[in-house]
Amino acid sequence: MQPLTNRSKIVVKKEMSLYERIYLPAIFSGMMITMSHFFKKKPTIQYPEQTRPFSAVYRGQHVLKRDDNGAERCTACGLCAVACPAEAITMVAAERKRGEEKLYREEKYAAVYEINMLRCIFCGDCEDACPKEAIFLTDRKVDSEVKRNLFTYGKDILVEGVEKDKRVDVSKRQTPEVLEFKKHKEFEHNR
Amino acid sequence: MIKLVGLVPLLPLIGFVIIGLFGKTLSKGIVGIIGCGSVLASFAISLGIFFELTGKVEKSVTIDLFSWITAGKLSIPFSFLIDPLSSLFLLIITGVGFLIHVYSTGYMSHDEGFSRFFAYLNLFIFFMLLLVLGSNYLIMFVGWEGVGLCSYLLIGFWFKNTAYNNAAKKAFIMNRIGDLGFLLGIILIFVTFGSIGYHDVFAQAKNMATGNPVLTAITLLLFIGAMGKSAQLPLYTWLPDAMAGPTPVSALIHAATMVTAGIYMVARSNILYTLSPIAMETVAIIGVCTALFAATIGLAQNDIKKVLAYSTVSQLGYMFLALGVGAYTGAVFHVMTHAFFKALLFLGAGSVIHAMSGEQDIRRMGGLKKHLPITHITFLLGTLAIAGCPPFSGFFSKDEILANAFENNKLLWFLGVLGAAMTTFYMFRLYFLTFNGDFRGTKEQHHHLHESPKSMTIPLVILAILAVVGGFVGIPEALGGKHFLEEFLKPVFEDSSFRMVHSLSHDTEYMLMGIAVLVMAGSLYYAYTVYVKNKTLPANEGEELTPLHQLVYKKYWVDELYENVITKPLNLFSDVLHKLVDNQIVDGCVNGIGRLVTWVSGIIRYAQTGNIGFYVFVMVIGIVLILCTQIF
Amino acid sequence: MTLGYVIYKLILAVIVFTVTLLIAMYSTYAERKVAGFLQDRLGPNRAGWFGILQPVADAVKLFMKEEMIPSVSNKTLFIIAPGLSLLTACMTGVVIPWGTSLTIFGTSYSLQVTDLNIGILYLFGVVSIGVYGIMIGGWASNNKYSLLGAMRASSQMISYEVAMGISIIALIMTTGTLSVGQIAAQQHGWHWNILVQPLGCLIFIICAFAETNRAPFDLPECEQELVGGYHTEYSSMKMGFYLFAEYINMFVSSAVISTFYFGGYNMPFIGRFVHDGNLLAILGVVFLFAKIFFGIFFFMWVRWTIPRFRYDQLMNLGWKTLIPLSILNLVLTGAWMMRHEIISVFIK
Amino acid sequence: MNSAIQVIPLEWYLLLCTVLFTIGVLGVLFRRNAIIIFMSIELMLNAVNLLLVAFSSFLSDSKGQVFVFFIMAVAAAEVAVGLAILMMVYRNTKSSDINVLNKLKW
Amino acid sequence: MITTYLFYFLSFLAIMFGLMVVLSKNPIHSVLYLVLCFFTIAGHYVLLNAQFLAVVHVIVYSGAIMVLFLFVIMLLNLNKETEPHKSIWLKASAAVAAGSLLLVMVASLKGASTIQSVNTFNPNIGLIENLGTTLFKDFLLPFEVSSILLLAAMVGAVMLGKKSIK
Repeated sequence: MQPLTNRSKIVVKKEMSLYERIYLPAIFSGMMITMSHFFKKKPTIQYPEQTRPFSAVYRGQHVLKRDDNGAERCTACGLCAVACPAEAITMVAAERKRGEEKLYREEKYAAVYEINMLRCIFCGDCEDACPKEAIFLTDRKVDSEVKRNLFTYGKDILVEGVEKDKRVDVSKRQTPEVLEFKKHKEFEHNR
Repeated sequence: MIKLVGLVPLLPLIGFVIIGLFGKTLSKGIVGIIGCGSVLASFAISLGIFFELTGKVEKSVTIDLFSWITAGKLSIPFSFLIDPLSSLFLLIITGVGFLIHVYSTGYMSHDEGFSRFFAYLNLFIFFMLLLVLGSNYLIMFVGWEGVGLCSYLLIGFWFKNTAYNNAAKKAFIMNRIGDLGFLLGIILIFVTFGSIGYHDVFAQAKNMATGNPVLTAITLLLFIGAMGKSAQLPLYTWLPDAMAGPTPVSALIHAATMVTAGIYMVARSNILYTLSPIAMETVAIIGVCTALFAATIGLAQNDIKKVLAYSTVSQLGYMFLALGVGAYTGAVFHVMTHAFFKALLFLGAGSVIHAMSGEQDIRRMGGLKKHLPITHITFLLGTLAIAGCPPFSGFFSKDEILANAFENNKLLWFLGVLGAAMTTFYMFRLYFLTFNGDFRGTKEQHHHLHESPKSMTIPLVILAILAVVGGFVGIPEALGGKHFLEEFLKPVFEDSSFRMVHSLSHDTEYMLMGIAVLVMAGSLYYAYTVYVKNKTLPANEGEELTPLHQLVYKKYWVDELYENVITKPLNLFSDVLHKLVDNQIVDGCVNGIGRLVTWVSGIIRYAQTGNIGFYVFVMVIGIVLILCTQIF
Repeated sequence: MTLGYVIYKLILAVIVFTVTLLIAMYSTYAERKVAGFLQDRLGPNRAGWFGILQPVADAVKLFMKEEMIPSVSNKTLFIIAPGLSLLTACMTGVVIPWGTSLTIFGTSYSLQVTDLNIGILYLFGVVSIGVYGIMIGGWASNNKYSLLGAMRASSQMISYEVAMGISIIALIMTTGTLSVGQIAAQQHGWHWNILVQPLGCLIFIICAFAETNRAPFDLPECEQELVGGYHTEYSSMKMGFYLFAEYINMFVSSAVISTFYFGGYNMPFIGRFVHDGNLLAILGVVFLFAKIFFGIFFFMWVRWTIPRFRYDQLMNLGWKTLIPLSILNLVLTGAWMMRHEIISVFIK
Repeated sequence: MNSAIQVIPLEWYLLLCTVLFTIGVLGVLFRRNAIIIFMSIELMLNAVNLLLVAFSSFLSDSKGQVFVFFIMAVAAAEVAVGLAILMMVYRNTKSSDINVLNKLKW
Repeated sequence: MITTYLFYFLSFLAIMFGLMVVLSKNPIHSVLYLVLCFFTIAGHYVLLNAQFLAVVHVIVYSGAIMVLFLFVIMLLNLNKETEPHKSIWLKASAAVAAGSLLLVMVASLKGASTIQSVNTFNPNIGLIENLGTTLFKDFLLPFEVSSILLLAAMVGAVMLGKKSIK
């Protein structure tokens, strides 16, 4: 087999020389190695006080976006549920009643939209699949809970607030390039 | 420096211990350095001792190391005696020993038993130094046995070969016969003198009458030991077989040092010998016989090392001749020069064998002059030296021996000259067949021919220089020289000096030298005619030989004689003892007692139940009863 | 034996005991801190300033935990064992000289609870019976893991005691005394025993690791194979006792090593600057504790660096390496002490 | 604190050691478990040790204590070999009962 | 006074623990009682001014020998259930034999002459210097011989303890 890197060393079982059999030099060099680590700068991050900056493409808890008027973008088409490899997403669709135009952007909307956070693998396929730019993964973390059923997030948690300050910023994930790419319907991906 | 004499044998011993214990884990380089270095250090100390001794007035120093054996009347200290004789031998042993160590690093470099070889060599040096340094016969005996052991180990160094093992065993057993005589001699010395320290023994012996039968017995017994170790007739057959060992071993042990132990011993006990003329005559006769006998065998041998081996036996015979006629200095002188040129010849032979990939038969050699220039030159120098060509070292020492022999007995002198002529002949035969003419070996051998590495040639060169100039320490007065060696050794042989009267006129000496040189030259010329001009080659195996040639070639059938006269009857006798006495009578008694016990115990055993609790119970009851009897 | 003497000894003993427990307590904190630092972490830092109250929190936790005694266990022995462990661990402190002596109102008070003339043997004896706590605890739990841990502990301790003893004998040969106080006093200035006995010191330190069952010799309690070894079945404060005993052993071992080999309360050159006896004594205590703290740190440092031995490796190290080495050390020490006699045999 | 030999007569030590020794003998006779028997023998040895030390102290002669030293060495050797033998016995018979070891007859 | 009480106390404990060794059903308990018994004997040594011997006793017996016993018993997993029992008759006869032994020995003590040499009391004989001098001067040969004994025992134990002897 071809070695992947040239750092690999082939193990040879040969008779040890006297110098090697004394072991003490080897032990001493080992001790020196650990000692050098003793004085190294520790990479530990004191978590609650300090946090690590997330990468731009960090995929955390989902959000269901509203449009600029405050109407939910999701039309309950089910593409995200189909795309989900962990089968974490379920939804029940409903027809928009009259007078609810303010609430839902299209005629159809998701009456129930649930993501099981224990199943979700945060792959981001759902946001790729979404034709309505409704679901996004954000840099928020999923909080820990003590009961399993509390991990099934419903719309109450997923949908962002109507108010300006409760909106979740997804501009990092909705870059112009992505939007441009999504316009091209000839791609298999975007159909 | 004399204070450090303890280190001289200790360093090789340390070398032996280190190499022997850790030899397998050490690299060859380190083994070589330790092996050579320890001997070199000993040599340096020996040199220091030598020079300190020359500057000293008191020529005999005894160094007590520790009390060794103390039992009843017997008290033997472990002490070393430093005098001119032992210091000279120290130099020879450590000096030649060091050179041969260096040579061995090259010669044995491809052998798997490299470290073992060096361990043995160092051990040998240790024992040899013990032999010459000891201040009493027991330490000498320890060294004597030790070198015998090392000789055995080194002859059988390639122990996978049965023939070599047999050669080793032969050497060992033959030596034991001699050692028995030696041991009896020591015991007799102790019984006679009540001590075995040289100092006490010689001081007491000095006052004894010449021809004292006890002294004769002692000296003859000691000489049996010397015969075994120094390969004299009739115990010489082991030495040619000892050539089975690696060549450096042959050079060191079986030419330069160990075999001269007998000479050392006789020279050391010179007073005893001087006082027993019968023993002196025996020594002289056996010496000259050995010299002639071995020389005749040497004429017809085809193995390069065998020729040198018989030459060694022959030269040892010369030394004994010298001892026998009272020329102790001459003997020691010849020991020294012989150590140089014979070591040189052996090492040269080793170099040749090395080049010939193990071939030892001179019929397969020839024309090596071109391929091995250094070996060739040094070998030639060694040959000239042993032949007694002036002014090489052999000339002086041999001349001194012959002159002394002439003085003592004309017949001995004549036989000696005859031996010298034969020496010249067979040595040049060896030289011509090896280095002159055309190459007679196989093609692969021819292709493989090369000069040996530096580590082998440098010792050769040094030894060659010594073989050339070594004789100058003993230039006789007749040639206007001052016999340094004699001056130096005088204190040792002082008490025997009444036997060594130099009555020879200078003219006689000139005549003797002239005869020796003439004989040498004639012999050389004859060898030249036969082997260079006529290009005669020794007969191959299976070819018809003249009866005389056959006799000599087969070494007079001495080995076969020993086999038939001694070994076979002995085996028969042991067989009879085993079958009759041991099996029937001794075993019968022993087995009878056993049967009786079996029968009786068969009855008694029913008292045994096997229940440990019961035994303990009975034991406690027994204790109670015993205590009761104590109280009441 | 006056009453004042008794009170002074009592106070000293109590102080030693308290300090021992305090240090053992904070050793747990230090262990976690050191482990954290060696692994590029920070260690506990929430309870109090820099997590300084963490041991207290741990103690409270251990006390509040539910106490469990297995129904198949041997209850008496099960309860006695951890106490025995703690007891033997605490007993060693009495012979260690914590400093020279303080002179208060003209009376000299030694800072050593008792200077036995056979102090080293006392130490050794206490260490050798320390194994009972573990063995009894492991056996009484009636659990195969516990039993295995106990067996491992006992054979390990017996094995390493031999090498330890022989290395100490070499030390005794050079110092010529069995009193710990005298050994400490002999090492004034630069005469530290490690300079005389480097190999012996190394062997002693290795054996000390084995005797305290610390990594890399923590086979009796290795979590992976034996789920805690001899204290598998223990919970609550009995478990705490075992842990405490281990840390006390570590502290005492460091103290012994410092006293035997690293000069004890001595510090070179300090005599030049300070001449007041009492100040010197107090400084001595400070130095000794500095050495001890370094020792404890060293224990932790090793623990978080070197992986655990396999059991056969442990036995091989003990029997085939350390014991021959310690005998070699002994012989060399003897040869060095007799060097003049030996040399004079060969060189006159 | 006085030394014991200043206040306790030697007879008490003799008696104590006799009793301890007898307890050891009793153990050997009483039990069938080889290891317990072995331990009883150790107890007897220690009774003798104690007596030797008592004599040594009472006679002010350190030879007695040196003897105890030797007894300890012998006991250590004995335990090493003895326990090894017991292990072998157990391995072969699966029992530490001495009554199983009755092969040594006839 | 305190010494006398200590003597009585230690003697009582020694005899009690000794009896417990013999009488307790569980081998592990026997071992532990024997350890305690040895501690009381060490206490006696201290009372007799033989501190060095006391410590050595603790090291050798409690620290090494009894640990070995404990080790072996744990290794063989001996406990109350596997303990072999003797019949009541054998026990009775054993008790009688041991009792008679005690009786005879005490009787023999009665006849022995008493030693009166308290005035030569020397508190230093138990010190290590003193013992060492005696050991290495008067008993050097036995000391060396005992080292051979220990070596032989070691070799023997290793040979016996091997898994299989071929």
